[in-house]
Amino acid sequence: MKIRFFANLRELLGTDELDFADDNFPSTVAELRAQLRTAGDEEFAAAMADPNVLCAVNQRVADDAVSVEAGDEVAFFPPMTGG
Amino acid sequence: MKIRFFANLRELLGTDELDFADDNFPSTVAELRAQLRTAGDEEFAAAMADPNVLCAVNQRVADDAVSVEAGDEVAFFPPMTGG
Amino acid sequence: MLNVRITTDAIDVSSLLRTFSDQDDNVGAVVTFSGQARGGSVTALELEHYPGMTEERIGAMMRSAASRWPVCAMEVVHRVGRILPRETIVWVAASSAHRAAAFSACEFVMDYLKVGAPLWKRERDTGGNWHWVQARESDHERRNRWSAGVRKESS
Amino acid sequence: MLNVRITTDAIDVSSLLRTFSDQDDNVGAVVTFSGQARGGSVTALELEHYPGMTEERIGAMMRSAASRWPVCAMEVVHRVGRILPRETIVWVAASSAHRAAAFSACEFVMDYLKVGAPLWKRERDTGGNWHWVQARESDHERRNRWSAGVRKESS
Repeated sequence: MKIRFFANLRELLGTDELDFADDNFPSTVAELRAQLRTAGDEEFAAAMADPNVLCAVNQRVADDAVSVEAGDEVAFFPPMTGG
Repeated sequence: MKIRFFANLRELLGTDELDFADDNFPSTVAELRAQLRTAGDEEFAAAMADPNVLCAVNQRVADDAVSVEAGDEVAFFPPMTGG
Repeated sequence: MLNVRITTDAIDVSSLLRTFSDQDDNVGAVVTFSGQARGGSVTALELEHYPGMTEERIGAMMRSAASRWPVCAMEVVHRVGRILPRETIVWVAASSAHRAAAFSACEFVMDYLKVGAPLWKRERDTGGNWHWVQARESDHERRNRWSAGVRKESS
Repeated sequence: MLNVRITTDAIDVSSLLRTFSDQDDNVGAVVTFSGQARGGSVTALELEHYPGMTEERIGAMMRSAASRWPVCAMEVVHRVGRILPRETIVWVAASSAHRAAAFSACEFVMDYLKVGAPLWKRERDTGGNWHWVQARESDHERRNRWSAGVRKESS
């Protein structure tokens, strides 16, 4: 299953998506956050640890308690700054 | 001295300005209102008696107590409905 | 820069926006309002104004807005004379570094203009008869919001 | 009619206003917002977005606005990619029978878009270095006004 990253997280990770083994699921947003810290370097880990980093599950912003199943579309990104 | 009228007052009076003898001044907005009721027909008198009719002295809306001198620019009109 | 114009010509909002938006580097937000004649039971409008006083009053409203919010530029164009359905009656534009000031200044001027600029409107009904439009209490209420310090959300 | 579009092309607000204003007889008011890149210490912007989710979120904001106020039509066009000073970043338009609804709906969508649509901005400084723009607390405060029932006047 792929997990998408945007903005500074994408930049720090050096890619806009990560393949994540399906046997990591079902999981929760909180668990994914913790696991993903080791997906990049220290700077990426620090960025992911920022409590302001948002998660979207199936294109809806989801808090830490939301459960994630294989097949869901999951993305992490910093606070939005459009407009 | 000329006094100007707009909108329904102009229409009821049949003209957009009235010549008013300079020896009627100095006066007040209240006195002018009263005198002008006889300047047209009964319908005009009724329209002028409407307390919502506004007066502008030198292009500023002026209440009844404001004094008017010969040479001032005076106008009467209903509530404004632009835009 | 504050600009007001009264015209009997048709108002081309698209062209006005092009000109108005072409400003300096400090502009981050442009808010515009166009009021246009509705159709249905009204077949035409006729707008009458007090030349000179209209421009002066609208100018004063824009100066008041510019003293309350940091606007870069404001513009009002108001049409008078015969106006048909879908044609534009009035255009108000405000620019600022940030959107809050532009929104507030534009709406403020429009709210004041409705009740405080010497313009009068009459409508022609489907029978061809003309009727003077009566001032609406709700327009006065909207204007008065601005002096109350708190702007109630419109519903 | 609610319409949203994300584009890498330059936004021509004048052309958008021409098309948007050409509507039915019930429209009495059109309010537009254009956000444009300021110059000065910023030499370029780059906008990144989450394709699909951006359109969905902005669509939801417009539907929410349309349920709160009687709007005739709304439109949002947001540019992404490289944007230079004076170029338009975002366009929001709202039409209604009366101005109050058009003003509120336009400002509501813009306030929600700033904090709730998955778009991210970075700026290039005069030295050529890029910096991610940080979310501003004031933008969250503006969004939250809409759920408080009372809209404080912006100062």
